[in-house]
Amino acid sequence: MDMILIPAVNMAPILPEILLSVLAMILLLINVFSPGGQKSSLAYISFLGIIAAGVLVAIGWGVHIESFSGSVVLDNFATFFKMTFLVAAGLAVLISDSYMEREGCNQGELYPLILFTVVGMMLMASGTDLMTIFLGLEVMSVSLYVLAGFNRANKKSNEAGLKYFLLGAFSTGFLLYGMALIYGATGTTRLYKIAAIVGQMTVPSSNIMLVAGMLLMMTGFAFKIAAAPFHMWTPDVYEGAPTPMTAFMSAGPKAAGFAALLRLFLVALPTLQVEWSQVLWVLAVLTMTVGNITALRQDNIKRILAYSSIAHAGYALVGFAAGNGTGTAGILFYMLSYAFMNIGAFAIIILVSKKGETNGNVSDFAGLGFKHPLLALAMTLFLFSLAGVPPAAGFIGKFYLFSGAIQKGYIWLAVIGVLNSAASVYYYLRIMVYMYFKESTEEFEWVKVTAPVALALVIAAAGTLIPGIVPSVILEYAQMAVKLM
Amino acid sequence: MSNVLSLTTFLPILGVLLLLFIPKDSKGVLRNVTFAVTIVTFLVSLLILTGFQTNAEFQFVENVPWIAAGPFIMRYNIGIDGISLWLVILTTFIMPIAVLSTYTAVEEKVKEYMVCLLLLETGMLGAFISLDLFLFYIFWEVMLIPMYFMIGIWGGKNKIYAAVKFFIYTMVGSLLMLVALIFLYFKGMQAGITDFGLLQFFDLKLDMATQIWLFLAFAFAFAIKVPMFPLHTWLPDAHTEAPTAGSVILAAVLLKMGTYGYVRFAIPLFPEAAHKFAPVIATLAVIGIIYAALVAMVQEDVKKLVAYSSVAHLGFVMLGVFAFNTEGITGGMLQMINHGISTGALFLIVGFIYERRHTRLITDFGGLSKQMPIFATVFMIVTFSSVGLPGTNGFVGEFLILLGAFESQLRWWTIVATSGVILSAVYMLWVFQRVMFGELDNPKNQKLLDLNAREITIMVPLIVMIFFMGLYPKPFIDKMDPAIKKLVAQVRVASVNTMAIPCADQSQMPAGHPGGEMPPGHPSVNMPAGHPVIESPSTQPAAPVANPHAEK
Amino acid sequence: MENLNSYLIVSAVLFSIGTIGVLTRKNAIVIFMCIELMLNAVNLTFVAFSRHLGNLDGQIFVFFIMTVAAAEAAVGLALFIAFYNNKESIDVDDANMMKW
Amino acid sequence: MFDKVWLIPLFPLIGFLINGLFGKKIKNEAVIGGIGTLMIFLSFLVSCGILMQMIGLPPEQRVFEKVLFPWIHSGNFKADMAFLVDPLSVIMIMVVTGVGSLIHLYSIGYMHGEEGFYRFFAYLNLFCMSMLLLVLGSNMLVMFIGWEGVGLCSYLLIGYYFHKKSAGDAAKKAFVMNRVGDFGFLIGLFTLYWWFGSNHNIWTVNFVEIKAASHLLPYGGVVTFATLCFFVGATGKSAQIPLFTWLPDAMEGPTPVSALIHAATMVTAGVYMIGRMSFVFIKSPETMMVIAVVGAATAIFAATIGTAQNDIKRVLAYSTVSQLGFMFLAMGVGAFSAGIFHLMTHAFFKACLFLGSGSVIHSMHHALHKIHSHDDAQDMRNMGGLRKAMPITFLTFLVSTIAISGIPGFSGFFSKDEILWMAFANSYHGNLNIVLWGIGAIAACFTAFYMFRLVFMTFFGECRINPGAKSYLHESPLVITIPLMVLGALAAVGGYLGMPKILGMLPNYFEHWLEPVFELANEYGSTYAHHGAHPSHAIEWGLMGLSVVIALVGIAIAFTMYVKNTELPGKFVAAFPTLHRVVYNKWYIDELYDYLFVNPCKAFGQFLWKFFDVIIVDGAVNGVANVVMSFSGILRYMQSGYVYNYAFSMALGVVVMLGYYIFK
Repeated sequence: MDMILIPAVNMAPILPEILLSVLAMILLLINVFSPGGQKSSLAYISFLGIIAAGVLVAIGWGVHIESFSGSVVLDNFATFFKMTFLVAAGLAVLISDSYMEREGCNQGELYPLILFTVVGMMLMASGTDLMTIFLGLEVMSVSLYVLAGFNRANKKSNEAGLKYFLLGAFSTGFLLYGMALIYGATGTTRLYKIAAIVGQMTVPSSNIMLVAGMLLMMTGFAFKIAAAPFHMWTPDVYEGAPTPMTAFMSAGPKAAGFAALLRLFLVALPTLQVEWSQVLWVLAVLTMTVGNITALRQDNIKRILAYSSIAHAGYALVGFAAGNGTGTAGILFYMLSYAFMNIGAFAIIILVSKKGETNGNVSDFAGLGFKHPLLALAMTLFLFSLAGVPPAAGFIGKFYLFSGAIQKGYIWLAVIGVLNSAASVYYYLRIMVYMYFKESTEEFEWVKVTAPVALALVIAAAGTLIPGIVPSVILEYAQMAVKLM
Repeated sequence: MSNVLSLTTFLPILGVLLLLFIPKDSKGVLRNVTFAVTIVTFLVSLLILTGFQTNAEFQFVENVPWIAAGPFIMRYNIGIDGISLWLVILTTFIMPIAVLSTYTAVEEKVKEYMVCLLLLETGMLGAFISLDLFLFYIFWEVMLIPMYFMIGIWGGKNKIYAAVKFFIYTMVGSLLMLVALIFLYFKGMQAGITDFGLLQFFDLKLDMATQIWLFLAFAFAFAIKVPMFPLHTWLPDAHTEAPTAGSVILAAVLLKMGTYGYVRFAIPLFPEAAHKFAPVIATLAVIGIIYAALVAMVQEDVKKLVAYSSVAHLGFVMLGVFAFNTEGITGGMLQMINHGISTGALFLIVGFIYERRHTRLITDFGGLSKQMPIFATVFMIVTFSSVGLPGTNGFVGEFLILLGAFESQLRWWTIVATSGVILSAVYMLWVFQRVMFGELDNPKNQKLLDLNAREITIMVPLIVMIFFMGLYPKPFIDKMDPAIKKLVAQVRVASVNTMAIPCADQSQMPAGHPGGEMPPGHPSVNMPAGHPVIESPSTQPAAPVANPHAEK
Repeated sequence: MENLNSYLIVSAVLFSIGTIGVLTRKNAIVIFMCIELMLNAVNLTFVAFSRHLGNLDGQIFVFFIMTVAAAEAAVGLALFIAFYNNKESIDVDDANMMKW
Repeated sequence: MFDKVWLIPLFPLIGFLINGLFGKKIKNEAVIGGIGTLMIFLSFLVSCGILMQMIGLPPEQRVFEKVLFPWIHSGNFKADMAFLVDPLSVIMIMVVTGVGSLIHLYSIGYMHGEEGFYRFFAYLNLFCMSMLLLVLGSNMLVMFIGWEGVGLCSYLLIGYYFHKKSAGDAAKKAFVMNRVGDFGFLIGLFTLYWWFGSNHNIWTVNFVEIKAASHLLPYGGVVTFATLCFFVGATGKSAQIPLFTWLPDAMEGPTPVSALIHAATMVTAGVYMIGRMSFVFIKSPETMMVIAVVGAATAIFAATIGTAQNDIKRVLAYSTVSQLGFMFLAMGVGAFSAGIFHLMTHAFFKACLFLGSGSVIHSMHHALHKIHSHDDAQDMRNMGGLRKAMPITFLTFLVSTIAISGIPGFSGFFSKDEILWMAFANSYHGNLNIVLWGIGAIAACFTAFYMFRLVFMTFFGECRINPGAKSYLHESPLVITIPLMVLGALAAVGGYLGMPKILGMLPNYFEHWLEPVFELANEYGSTYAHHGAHPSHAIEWGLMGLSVVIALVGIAIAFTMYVKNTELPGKFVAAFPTLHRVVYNKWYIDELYDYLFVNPCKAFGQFLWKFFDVIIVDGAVNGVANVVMSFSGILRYMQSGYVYNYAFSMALGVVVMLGYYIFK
């Protein structure tokens, strides 16, 4: 009698994912069966869950386990990114509660959705098969669509959800088509195998199906990381989505997109590096420039940060285009510090804005500097870090990204990058101009810093400043993560 | 006291921590504490001065690992030599004065102001002592932040424009420098250099094309900071809007970053390229001298006038530095210090009358000498120091610069630059006359009070330094001399390298080459054509040129 | 081999039609249907390749795609409803509050 | 004694510091004036000591260098704070401290009751110190301290009445014009330094060392360039064409200042400098000629202007310019010691003249003030017949006038005649000699004319002062008249120190004294001098007689026009209105300079600022920002808000990417 062979599956690599999924489902149940009101407890539970997952992830540092027949891997690269996602999610959870309370949309589903997103992102980071990567991507995306439109009563939120969904699904189509072509060209969906097969091709770059597949996949991920010209959704969705979710979206999924794309290109398609480097070179320039230049004329602060987030994707792409150790380590470092600084900045935006997301213009920050000096100081730190001014983490990140490009010989790319960076200073400074240099028209009496938000801010500030002064604490890990991949 | 440098640099940061515990409203305490901190910093920095050995080596070196990740190794590598020594002392010397000047000038947000001042001090000191290129860059950028806030928060009417312009302008330059810095590192890595330590890069042999690009990137960043024509327009704006202490520090120390950058980094790192571009830079410097003087002459706002005069003065510094000989660079270094003292003093003076009258328009004044004799005296001394009257500090620097530049290939530039001496007298005396002389006819000016004790206290050290450096600059020159000699030697080796090639190829220098030209009426046989007229070093035997006229 | 090519061409045409539909249609649901069309074109490609290559990976992929498409549809329709509730329209021209 | 030379500038410095720092508190005029005068007098005593010692030494030992402390040492360059004592500097310190002491003393009376009395004395002391540094400096740098220092003091003292706009303007003008000269000085210095250094590895600015190495210098060429530059410096300081216009304006300062700075000492610095570096100047025949020509031209040019001025001090100012021209003429013809000699005698009589005019003005001012008249106390048209009221002033003034006019027996005669003779007889300029002599002689005639015009208008004839004030006119106090008398006496007899050989009564002490200084220069000069027939004694006698006649003619014309036939000047003006207007307005040189330099400079400055700096340079900077910003505006509107547009952008991106790789 034939036995049905169930392959031995090592669940260890996806323990954090399992933990979070289970927790998410439990939370959903709690939410259903708990009386209305006390939603804050859900936030605390999910925060604890995230910490627990973080511990699990941390334990996995240094191990290299493949599982699910080689479609999932646990390595330092995945671990580093998973940590990044958890940081983003943790901070997002901390700043969500009071915001949702204020906006009156404190549905308990929020936290499970965040957790599912994280699960999806983690799968993207550790997936070594096109299928797992796709699944991770979709788990993340579907949850994000909901999160973007989470504030059902808010028209902007609706619109954000709608746009994100339509365009996201559209981009998925390209991604899948690309995967299909790769599959057709190589006959497999395992990244290692793809690499092996492509490596045997005499001139892989002349294989149109392969190149087209690569480009279409890149399109799909470029959408996620908001690279021009696939970035158009970003400002609208970031503006419309509930602010904590915007913060989360700008940090987590972007990192996840980079994680998947890095693994895809560096593991499966290193032989096509010349091709994808060229494309990324152009994309990087476009993305940085479009993001920064457009941001100059924005007034809505969320929109400014949305464009800024596009620009930051561009900086990361500079490192990616270089494709060397320095550049990719730079991406890892940058994504983590970006999570700290950007979510930190959004946290302050949440505090300063009023119900219904009014008060979201730059001018509404006028005089904050002397009414709430600590908040303003934190904001200043985040903004300087975003602008890439030392001694903040953002500077070190950019330093490594641009160094990668220079090491690779892309001097002009680096030059365009730094010029962009200089232009970007303008709109970051503009916010500071309002905070410090303009007289306040408001007393900011509605600004209340609850304990979770304060915690989030402290973590974010520490995460922005400390790696700026002693970058080794993170950089060393980023280096290892890239090396062992 | 091996870590006295670090102590000096980070004492102000400790001061900031101290300030955080002082309530916002006790302004007096805030001021006094800040003053005390800066004084202590100054005193500690005197330990550096006394412990400094007069030689060309870097001293008080601290070198500990800092960042090591990927291809990069950055170290906390600091130390000073005769060149940076005086700039460090200048910084610690100016700071208490700047703090003291704010006692009545700044009434709002005192705590923040003091924090900015102290942070600025750390930033500036850090930049002067860094021997690690990366560390230098960090401090270089960090300085911008407090200055930005000082202009933006406590500035005048157009403060936002000025502050943002200041920040972005400087940032553009320094970011390009960053690219060059990284590129240089990778070049160095190929040659076996292991970290960002500056000194190893001096031995790096780079090909000309690379040098040129890197030099241009560095030079651009520093030229903005200096500021050199035509990259100077941020300066008048920044100065006019900045509060007095800000202007003082900006003029006295921050601008020195640019010139210091040339001396410490751009020139010794890329000596051949520096030689190649010396005529260009000298041209810009000379244009700056004349141009800024002419523009200063017609200014209506005293502060703007002083700002433009800074451009002119720093043009002199640049000219001296690019003479590439001991006299020129010594003059340049002295002039940096002199400019710090004199122009700092000028900004203080402008601050004094601005505090009293809340205007800086020249036409609003006139005849103040009658009402404010002490002020008049002080103003006059500083004016003449700025004009470069012999006996004051300004002269020594300017003279050595011009002398050095005249000896070098920049002879014609020097002659034009020297005419700046006339123009500086024109605009400084003209403004002095319009402010201090004439009828005291504006009723608002008739009740002005003369300088009070605090203000006199502020000015006295500056005036003492004006005369001390003017009459006995020896200690200053002696301490910096070995370091400068070393620099000159570095550069000279390079110049021989660059010059050797064209000389071998073409026995004749093209006509019109500045190196080969003589003043009018001078027989051109004095020097063999093509001989680099940098100066015939004293170590060589006297130039074996027989002068046909001598025997006549 | 012609077999494969014709499948591929059909799927490419289908994909293009879907894409053009997304670009030209205004009704969100129609747009979503066009996207579904694109996904199905991909499915066709996968199956064709799978068949051609003689391994099952492609077909498994198709199952996942269909599942995900269903999930997307669920979420998408929910979002459409929320949008409709506020705007009384499902026309993407009305989703134009945020721009510039 | 020689090594105590540093005391000489130190005393005035102490006086300056005491009066400058504490003068305001001391308040007592006698104390302030006393300190000031005492300090310079102490310097005078030291100078006398040095002189005595030097007289006792053989000529070759009369050079001594005192290094006080190292000043600027950098690279090859070395300049110490060091003083040089030699016959030339001793003469200068004697003049400066001697005349200086008298003028200090005089100032106590003259400045009595002035606001800022202490300030005046402080400045005066500072001036003396600077001047002494100038003449004592053993290298060009120390000389340059003094050089600019006297410029500074001149600035301060001209601007003493700072509330008057004209005073401020004049002060600034003086300083700036001096600076133009300093520019030349510096370039000259650089050139010499560089030339010696790069060609012979001699890096020096020290006069003694340069002198020792001066044989290496070529004739002409680089030396011409350097010396012309130095000469530009001299024209600035000594108010020669073209940089002379500041000196008449400098009369805005108090009269003692005019006497000390703008007659006796500072303005002669240029002459001194040429003398000090005679061994360099002589190496350039071209420069020597330029100096001679400029000197002669200035002498005549300023003299013409002097004939038409009505302000008593302005006449004297132009006279000074003219006399300085004589000195330069002397230097230019290689008669260095004659130039220095004239410098000394001129210091005596011109100081006396200025102080005398000050005495007159003082008295006039006092008288007019009593009746609250606003008449100009310096305008000679308001004076006349003052000799009765002010006999001592008149007498000393007359003696000095005779001296300057070149009447035999008085000091000016000896020195001026020597210059004219040397202009005629020198062997450097060939046929130009006669022209130089002719111009000099005519200038001398003008000198006699306008000086006696001044005397006649002031002291003779009708008293034209406001009748009410007449009774208040009186002789000045002793403190004023004593210096007048001393200077008057010196003006009368000072010339016997340097009596021309031809007169044979006394040896030419002066020339002997300076011989070691100018020996070398004369030696260099002889290498290219034209050794033609030396003019005979008969010619010398003849020319001497001629110059006396010329002087007498000038006096006679003045007597005719201003004493005998007082309507003549009016007729003359009516006959030549244009000439008079042009001369009266100083040949419109100031206006010309305004038109050529000052206004274009200001306009250019305005242009550079308002147009070039703001619109072009800053405009470019802001333009970049604006372009980026407008680009931002365009990009912004691409974000239309429509989903299908966004999708289109994505599709387009895909198509472009695919298209590039498929069809490349």
